[in-house]
Amino acid sequence: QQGETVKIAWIDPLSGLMAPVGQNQVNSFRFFAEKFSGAGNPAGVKFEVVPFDNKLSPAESLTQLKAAIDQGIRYVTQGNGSGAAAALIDAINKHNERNPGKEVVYLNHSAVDPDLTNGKCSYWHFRMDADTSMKMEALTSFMKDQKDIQKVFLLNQNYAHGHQVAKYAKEILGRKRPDVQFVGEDLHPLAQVRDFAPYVAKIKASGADTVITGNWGSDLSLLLKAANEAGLTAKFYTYYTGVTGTPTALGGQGDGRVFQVSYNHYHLPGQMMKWRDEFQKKFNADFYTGSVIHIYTLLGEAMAKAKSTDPVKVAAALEGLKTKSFNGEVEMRRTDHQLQQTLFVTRWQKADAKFPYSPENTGYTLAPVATYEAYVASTPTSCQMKRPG
Amino acid sequence: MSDTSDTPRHAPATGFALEIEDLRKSFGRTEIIRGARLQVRPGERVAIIGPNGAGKSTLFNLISGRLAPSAGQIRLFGERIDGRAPHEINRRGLARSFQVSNLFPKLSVFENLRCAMLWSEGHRYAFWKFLADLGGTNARAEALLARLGLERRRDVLAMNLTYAEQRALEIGLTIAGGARVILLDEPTAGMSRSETARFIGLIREVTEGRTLLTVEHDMGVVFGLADRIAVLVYGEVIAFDTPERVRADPRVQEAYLGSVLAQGH
Amino acid sequence: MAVVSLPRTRSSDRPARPSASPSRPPRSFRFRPWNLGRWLTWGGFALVLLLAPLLWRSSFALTMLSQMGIAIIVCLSYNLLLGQGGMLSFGHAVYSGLGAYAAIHTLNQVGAGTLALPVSLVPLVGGLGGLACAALFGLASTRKSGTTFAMITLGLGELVWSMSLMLPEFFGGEGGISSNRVVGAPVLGITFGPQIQLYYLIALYCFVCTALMFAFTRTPLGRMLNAVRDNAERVEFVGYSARHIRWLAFMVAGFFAGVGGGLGALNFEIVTAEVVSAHRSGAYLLFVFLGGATFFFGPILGAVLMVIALVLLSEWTRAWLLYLGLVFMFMVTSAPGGLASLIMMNLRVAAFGRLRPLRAAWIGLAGTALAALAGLAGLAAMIEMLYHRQLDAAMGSELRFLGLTLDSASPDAWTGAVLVLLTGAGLFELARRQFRRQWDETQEAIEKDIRRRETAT
Amino acid sequence: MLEIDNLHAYYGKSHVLHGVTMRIAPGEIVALLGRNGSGRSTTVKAVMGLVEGSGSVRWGGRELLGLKAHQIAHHGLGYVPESRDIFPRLTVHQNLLLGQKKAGGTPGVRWQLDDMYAMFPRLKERQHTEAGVLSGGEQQMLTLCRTLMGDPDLIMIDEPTEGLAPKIVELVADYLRELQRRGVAVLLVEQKLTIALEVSQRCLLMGHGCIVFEGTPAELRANAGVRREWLEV
Amino acid sequence: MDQILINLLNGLSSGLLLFMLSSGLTLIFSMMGVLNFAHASFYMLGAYIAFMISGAVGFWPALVLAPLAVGGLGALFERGVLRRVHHHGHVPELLITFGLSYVILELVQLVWGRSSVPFAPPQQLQGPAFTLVQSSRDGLSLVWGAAPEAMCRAAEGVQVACSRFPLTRAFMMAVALLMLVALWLLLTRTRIGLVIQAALTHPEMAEALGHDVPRVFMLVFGSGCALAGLAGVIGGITFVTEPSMAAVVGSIIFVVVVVGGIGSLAGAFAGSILVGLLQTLPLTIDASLATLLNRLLGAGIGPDSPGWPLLRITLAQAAPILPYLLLVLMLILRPRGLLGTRES
Ligand SMILES: Nc1ncnc2c1ncn2[C@@H]1O[C@H](COP(=O)(O)OP(=O)(O)OP(=O)(O)O)[C@@H](O)[C@H]1O
Ligand SMILES: Nc1ncnc2c1ncn2[C@@H]1O[C@H](COP(=O)(O)OP(=O)(O)OP(=O)(O)O)[C@@H](O)[C@H]1O
Ligand SMILES: CC(C)C[C@H](N)C(=O)O
Ligand SMILES: [Mg+2]
Ligand SMILES: [Mg+2]
Repeated sequence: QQGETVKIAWIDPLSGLMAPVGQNQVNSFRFFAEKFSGAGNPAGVKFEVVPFDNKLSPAESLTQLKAAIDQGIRYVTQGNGSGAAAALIDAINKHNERNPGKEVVYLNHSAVDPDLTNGKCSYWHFRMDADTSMKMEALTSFMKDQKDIQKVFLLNQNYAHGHQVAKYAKEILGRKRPDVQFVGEDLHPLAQVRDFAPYVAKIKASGADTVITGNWGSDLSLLLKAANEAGLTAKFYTYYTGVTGTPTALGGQGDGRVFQVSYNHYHLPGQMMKWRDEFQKKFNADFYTGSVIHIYTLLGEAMAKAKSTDPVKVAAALEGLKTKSFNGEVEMRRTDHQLQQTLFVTRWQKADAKFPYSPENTGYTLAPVATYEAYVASTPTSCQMKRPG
Repeated sequence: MSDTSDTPRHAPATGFALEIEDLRKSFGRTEIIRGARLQVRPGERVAIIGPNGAGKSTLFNLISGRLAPSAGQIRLFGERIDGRAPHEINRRGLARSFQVSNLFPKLSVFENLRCAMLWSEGHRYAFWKFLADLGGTNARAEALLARLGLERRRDVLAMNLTYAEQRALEIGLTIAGGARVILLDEPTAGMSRSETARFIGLIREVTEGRTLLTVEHDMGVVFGLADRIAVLVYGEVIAFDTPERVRADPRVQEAYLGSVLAQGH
Repeated sequence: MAVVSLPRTRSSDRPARPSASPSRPPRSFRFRPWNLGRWLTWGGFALVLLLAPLLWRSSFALTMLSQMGIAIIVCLSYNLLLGQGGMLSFGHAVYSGLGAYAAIHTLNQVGAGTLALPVSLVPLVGGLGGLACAALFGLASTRKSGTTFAMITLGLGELVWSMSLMLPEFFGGEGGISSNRVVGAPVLGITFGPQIQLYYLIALYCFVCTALMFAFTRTPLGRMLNAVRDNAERVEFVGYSARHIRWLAFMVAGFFAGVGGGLGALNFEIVTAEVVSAHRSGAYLLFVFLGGATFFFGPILGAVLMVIALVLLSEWTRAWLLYLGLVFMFMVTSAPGGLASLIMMNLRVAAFGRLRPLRAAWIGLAGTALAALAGLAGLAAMIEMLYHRQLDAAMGSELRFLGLTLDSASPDAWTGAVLVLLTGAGLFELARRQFRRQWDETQEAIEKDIRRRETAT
Repeated sequence: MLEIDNLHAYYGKSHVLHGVTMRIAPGEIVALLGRNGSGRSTTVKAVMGLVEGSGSVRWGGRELLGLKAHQIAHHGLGYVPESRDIFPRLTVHQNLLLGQKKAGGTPGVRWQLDDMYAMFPRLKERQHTEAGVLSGGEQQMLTLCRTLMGDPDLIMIDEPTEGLAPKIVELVADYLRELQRRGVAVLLVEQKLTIALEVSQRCLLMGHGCIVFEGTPAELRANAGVRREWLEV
Repeated sequence: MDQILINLLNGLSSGLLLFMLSSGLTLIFSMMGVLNFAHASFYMLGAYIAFMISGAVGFWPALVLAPLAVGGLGALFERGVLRRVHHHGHVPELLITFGLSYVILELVQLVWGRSSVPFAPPQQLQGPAFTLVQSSRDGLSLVWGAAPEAMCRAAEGVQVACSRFPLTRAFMMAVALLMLVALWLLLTRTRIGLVIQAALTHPEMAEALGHDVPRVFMLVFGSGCALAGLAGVIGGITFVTEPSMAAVVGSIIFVVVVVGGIGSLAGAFAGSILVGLLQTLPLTIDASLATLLNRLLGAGIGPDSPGWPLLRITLAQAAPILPYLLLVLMLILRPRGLLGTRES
């Protein structure tokens, strides 16, 4: 398979609400396609990324999937929106079953709904991100040692991801810190709220000292903005502080009070630093979708192992694949195809000599405050994997 | 369809075609119709005259259901119709024309007339039969077209007709449904003398055997058309009698006619 | 005057004459296909539906065609309101969308075996769903007309849309409800698994629904609907209840929209809340108008365009929304009657056998139309380069456009584009002037003809 | 002094006026007669710049053709349309205010609000009702007054007596004379021969978009032939 | 107590922002009858242009210049494009503005990028306008500006809550009120309002009476856009300046205008406040039908009782739909809106 070209269909939003994020990620994929092609991977294949705009819509994703398949593309990646992800899994299952010999593999880079590797788990789907429950495990492992956490408020977007965050927060944090009380829980419409002041007032009224939120994009930045304006001094435990737009909106405010859980951060040693800066220079944007690197690493290894680029063989090879990636030892768990990996908790604070990198040139950074090995963050799965044949 | 209330085609032979009793209508504080009463026999032609703003059009609006009276009764062949919706009243056999031509501007002349017939022909809200197959209706529409002298303009859109033609079509729409009581509001307004002459003829002809109420300021038309004349002043009928007597009535002269100057052409 | 225009409140004075709008489109002409013609038209339509998938074979093309077939039904149903009834609805997606949900839930029932229904009839369930909702919401909205009606539909649309996020039980949250259309025993080998089989199901529905809706415009109710559009008040005085008519029409439209939605559910095997979104409703309105609400077949063109624009265009270019916006502004200003009206105008010229004098002009125009295309290409090239610089500059300054490689960094590319644009535009403008003159003359002559025919005999 | 020479007018493509020529001296009342569709309203509209016309229309030596209606109005021409065109959503009072060229009106104009209300008391009674609901006749009065509020030097009135009660018709006749007394020239388009002949100094007869007869009322009365051909059936 | 106050203030301020938006729309939509779907886009444009200008010459000049620029663009658009289709009726106008909204959005993204831009309020507008100090000992007190740390620190036995009200919002409210006055003067002291209404039904007659109708329309449309632009500047610094800021306010402003009453400025004001409160206050109430029923008549409604999905929804979650519910009910029960003079 040396020198073969492996096309990967990137099906994610390039227009609409999530366009900025999509744009950043498509850049990441292209950037690392160069890095990992040829000598960059053990199989020596050439990676090529073909973007398709799904406008954040599940149905549209399926149409684009068809387009991709028509172009003979056998590898699909997607990540923004667990809804679209579920739709893709469903469609790919059907496709692979109805068109033997034309199988397609789905590499999920950011869709974190645990369902995708539990109830909805599929043999053709591989998740490189850490799902909501794993991140919550890590986050709460950190929180349980924060003695100043007494009253927690859950504010989330009113859709699957938000619901999941709230659910696991109550479940896991409740388990680890029976003493904390959940003084309030709220769900707000996705990306429609312009004015978070009322919610902030509510949080204040509840007397919460901590807020856990899975919000992203303007839903997070506006929330933090409103919180600061109203003089809310609670701490924020988030999933997506680093994502395009939020650092800018956050700016100087919230220094030391905003935390993020993720499987990567800006100050990973070695190669990553160079790539980070190169990416920054090239696109004048921050690289935060680390799972891209996972994808290329694992694909390369698997193809080498399978001595082929045929999705069926590669899928088989991917199962249970162990390798080393930027955040240490990772394993594609055989039972549910959820990548097991190290997670980090970072804090929003002034960039300094130790942690110089500052996203969107805000002068602030996300500094790592805790690291959790894969086994800590790992969560059980209910997946009954149906394997072909 | 929820329209069991169809026109009772034959009415009690005796009694009046249209009865108005102590009818009142006020807009805000101003009372426009102040206890008007009127009794029209089947088949007679009545002209209603009166100063501007006396309430003639309002009276028509009340009768035809465009407005609901504040008080009083209106009976059509003995059946109370006051306060009913226009379409219900129309189904009971009363049709009106408008002082302002009120057509279906983007439909052809023929379609205008046919639309005015569909209900009375019993087709109602049917969407299971083709218009093209409604032989009888189409024939009758064509006939009316000819009667109005519009056959040449059959497929012209109503909005492209000349004023005179629009007035003619306006009357066509009014009589198409075969109503037994017909109200015409200034049918010849804005017509040149020649046109007017033609029109009086037309109206006479098409309203043959029906009950006709018409509002007019053109004395030529009034005296040419009416069996009896009702004079409406400030919302009251101050006189209701034969043309000669009405013309002679000093009150009428004082309130309305003035000298003979403006009467003829 | 566009056939559809909300009634600016009718003034009480007498409309003495057609409002003297200097450029009145030829209203006095109506397209009456003589019967052979009608056979040809419908036969042709059926043939196109039959052969399309043989011309475009890829499965992507097939999904596009399927979506077109569906869009045609929905757009036509929308035009029953807009074009036929003058009812400007901002919430048509509600009916197609809820139809889709009705269908997908039914399909799941069938899949679960709790309900025995051939898959091919599921769209009808969607239709009934749409009908039911239309009947319900119509009670509220059709009491009014004009802008009030429009605003009510807007409100109802937003209501349903926000509800969809609140009731994941029914709407399936942002993940939607997915299903599998391959259920039950295959009827004579048809499982509807392969897209092609589904396409022909859609094509069949598309043809039948189109025929039915066309028939509708020829019935008493259909005609009275036009009357209501033109003058709701007078309708009341010829025995009809305008409101009742609007309501019935609304239900009919709702039904067909629902059928479309149901087919959509079968096609995607997933229904997400977006099917009831204001975006959808907006798209229907925009493209129906673009296709031409004045004529029955206008929405068909609109529907095809819609699928191309929303699915294909975004494939071709990142600037698709910009193009879309520009096209709308251009089309509406230059051809308020939509594509259909342009076509009909030429047909009419043909009908009056006046194409010959125009032919020269046409050729001239065609010649420079190429130039114009070049001009547009120039413009597009610049837009593309702009977007490239803005989005993918980091991937190198080169981009492929119409098979040639442009360097968005080099001034030559830009100057080149500008030159092409200018020359193209210039040439086109010249030709357009020339053509316009001849065109006007012809139209005038035709008006004369018509007037002669009217006054003759 | 209004001088119309060889005026042609079109509605879109249809050619309606075929070379109309006429003169109106200051303070003169000229009646423009003819059958329906003969082109009288069009003539007036063309002068007012409301339909495209070619030829020449001079007012006080200044060419009006090609000017916008509002410019023409500011040159001192007034127009009372046959389709009354009152502003239905505004009150009677507001309608009259819009007649004024400048907000608040200018001193020294011939007409003030009170003159109007004095002229038609009926309007005063209804001054605060929406004009849209006025009776036909009331609208007719309003539209006349509204134009007078602009204090024109030449007023073109299209069928002012239509829909008016006979008594009011006489009133209007008197006021036309009053206009003349105040030095306003009048172009009167009228159906009712009687009053046209009564008040005017000169009569113009139109047919098929051309002037077919010009003369004094007396001459027209005398000339039965012309009347029969161009007015009667 | 303090929370109630804060909530009311929040409701009012967001209502007033809505008014800034809808006042422009009232001019354009309800007086000119143009369903201007690009209105929110002009709002966004205002924010971005102000962001650009303030980068060069500072915020305060931008506050004036940006609206003027937007107004100019609006007028240009009316003159160049909208006017050509006006006589074709509402729908073509609507479609054109629809197209325009796409174009504006794309252009904005071309020029300023697809993610938010850092458009911060000027020094003078940063920080709180005042602080509400709620102390269990000495009750509620109001401190201008930020309250000193000492005050907000809870002493033993007493707990203290400090809620700040940001200056930007106070400023927003002030500007909105100014706007109201200015518009009111414009419409009552001049005949413009009359001329527009007249020209809507009889443009030709209005012209024949000596009014330059096209010019008036251009002016009105322009000022409408300028108002949107001004709202944009304020909205931009109060919230975030990003491409999606138009879509968020998109249809709600139509609700405001229609609920308030077509063609009525006062109506638009009342409507804005009403909708503003309706959008914010319910958010603070977590009661659902279920809880209500259970409270009142002890109906043991739980997850498995019929209609639970509906009954479960809390008022807070239902808040987004309330304005539209209001719209529909209003149009059915009282089509001319709160203070409207006529049905549209
Ligand atoms: N909806 C309304 N609101 C207020 N006043 C009204 C309304 N409708 C009519 N009027 C008033 O009622 C009076 C009578 O109007 P109507 O049209 O009946 O008069 P008319 O007899 O027809 O006069 P004309 O002969 O001039 O047509 C007028 O003064 C008019 O202003
Ligand atoms: N808006 C229009 N579009 C096309 N043709 C028109 C229009 N208005 C009038 N016409 C035609 O122009 C000719 C002259 O019309 P005009 O109104 O000037 O006649 P008129 O003498 O005023 O008759 P009337 O007594 O009906 O007012 C008529 O044949 C009429 O059909
Ligand atoms: C678009 C709407 C404001 C139109 C309004 N209903 C009117 O009739 O003028
Ligand atoms: Mg009347
Ligand atoms: Mg005339």
